[in-house]
Amino acid sequence: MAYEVNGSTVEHDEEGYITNLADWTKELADVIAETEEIDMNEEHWAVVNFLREYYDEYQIAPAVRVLIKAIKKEMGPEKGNNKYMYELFPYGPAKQACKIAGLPKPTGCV
Amino acid sequence: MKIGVVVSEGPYTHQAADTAYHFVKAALDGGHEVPRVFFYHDGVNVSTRLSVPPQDERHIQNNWTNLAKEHDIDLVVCIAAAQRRGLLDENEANRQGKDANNIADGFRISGLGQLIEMGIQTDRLVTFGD
Amino acid sequence: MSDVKKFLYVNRKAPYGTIYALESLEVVLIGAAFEQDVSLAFLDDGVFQLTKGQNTDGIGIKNFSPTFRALGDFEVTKLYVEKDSLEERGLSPDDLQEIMYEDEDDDWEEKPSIRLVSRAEMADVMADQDVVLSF
Amino acid sequence: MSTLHTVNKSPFATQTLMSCLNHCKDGDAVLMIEDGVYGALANSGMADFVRAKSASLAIYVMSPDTAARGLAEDKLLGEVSGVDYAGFVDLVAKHDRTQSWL
Repeated sequence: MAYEVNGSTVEHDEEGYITNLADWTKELADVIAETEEIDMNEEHWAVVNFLREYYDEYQIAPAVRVLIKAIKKEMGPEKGNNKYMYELFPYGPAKQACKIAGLPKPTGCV
Repeated sequence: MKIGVVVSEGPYTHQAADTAYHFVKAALDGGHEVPRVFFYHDGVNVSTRLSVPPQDERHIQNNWTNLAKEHDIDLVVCIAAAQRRGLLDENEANRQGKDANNIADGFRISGLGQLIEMGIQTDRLVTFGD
Repeated sequence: MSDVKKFLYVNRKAPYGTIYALESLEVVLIGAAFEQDVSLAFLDDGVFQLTKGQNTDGIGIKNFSPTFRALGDFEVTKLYVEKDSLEERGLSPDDLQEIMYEDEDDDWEEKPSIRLVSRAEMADVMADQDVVLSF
Repeated sequence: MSTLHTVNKSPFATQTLMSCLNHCKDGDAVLMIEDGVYGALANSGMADFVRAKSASLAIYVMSPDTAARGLAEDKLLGEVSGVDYAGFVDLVAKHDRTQSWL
């Protein structure tokens, strides 16, 4: 299974998470988002960029409340809440946004 | 008294799974409850139904399966640790696109939250590892 | 709240040679969602988990040391490190990463999460818990 | 309030027993299990240390583990008491928490 980006292919697993995290590009993010039926706008990108920066620094995805706090800081309280996150990523920010951002699949431990 | 148990080493290499088994049996005989045993680190390997020890040795997985059935113990295998080590139930095998599963009867795969929950809900927690 | 228990995660093993340190951290991160009173103890070889400058490129294993700096985001803010264990290994507190958290009760002021304790103080921390998980 | 500590390593292989005993509080109990039972040997280099600690701690050893390893009772410290698995369970119940030194 693979995504096609500009003529080349990027492998992914059953659920659409990319196999090699190093394969991630912005173009790929758009392709993944498309299969998730998400039309990436500036607000989606703010979340995706935050996730990538956070992962880069700490080697884990942030807790959802950390993500929401950061978005609140950046985009104001009307957007820094759970409801808004789910409007952006209807199937949940932890799953969908992480997939688009090219982070590892959450192991679903809780 | 409710006693929770953690097994954090694999079978046969370490004695941990054996000691834990004898401990749990003694606890039940002593009138205590052991609602759950949580398998973590290499302890998840206890749950494979594919092990075939020689006939003159104990069968660690069978022992646990039988004990769990008899006393209604929840044997939980940590999903994160299990995935690393190639232990999958049917559900996970499908989800991960693998062609086989290997979890024995009486064990179930679930999250680390079950360990924390066990710590919250029991009166004592005892870890067997190495 | 009577249903909040004191959880202590005891870390006595060095990173990378075995998986215990990483899988301990995974429990801590998941456990954070349960809103218990969480402390971490680092003693014996466990203090090696917190050293700065870890670079795992050459061994092909994920470097999880940066994740300790994210613990504050998960409201895990008490990392007890045993001074005696550091000294026995020729380390000083300066050899450890700086790990901070924002204190909600003090106008989000940044504070250090690492609390250096003597062996006797570590024994007191251990004796003050409801649940002790060892790694 | 007191703690039951378990140790499952030989003191001649790791410092686990030493570290455990150095972190115990008065009134705690220590149970040597598995390879930890070698810590109960009476004539070893560890014996004086363990004997000294037994003044403020109750020290136990798993009898099934000493028997398995061929450690006769007269080879073990007199300050250390033998228990079986039921005794192990009783110790867990009697103390407020159990800390495993792995």
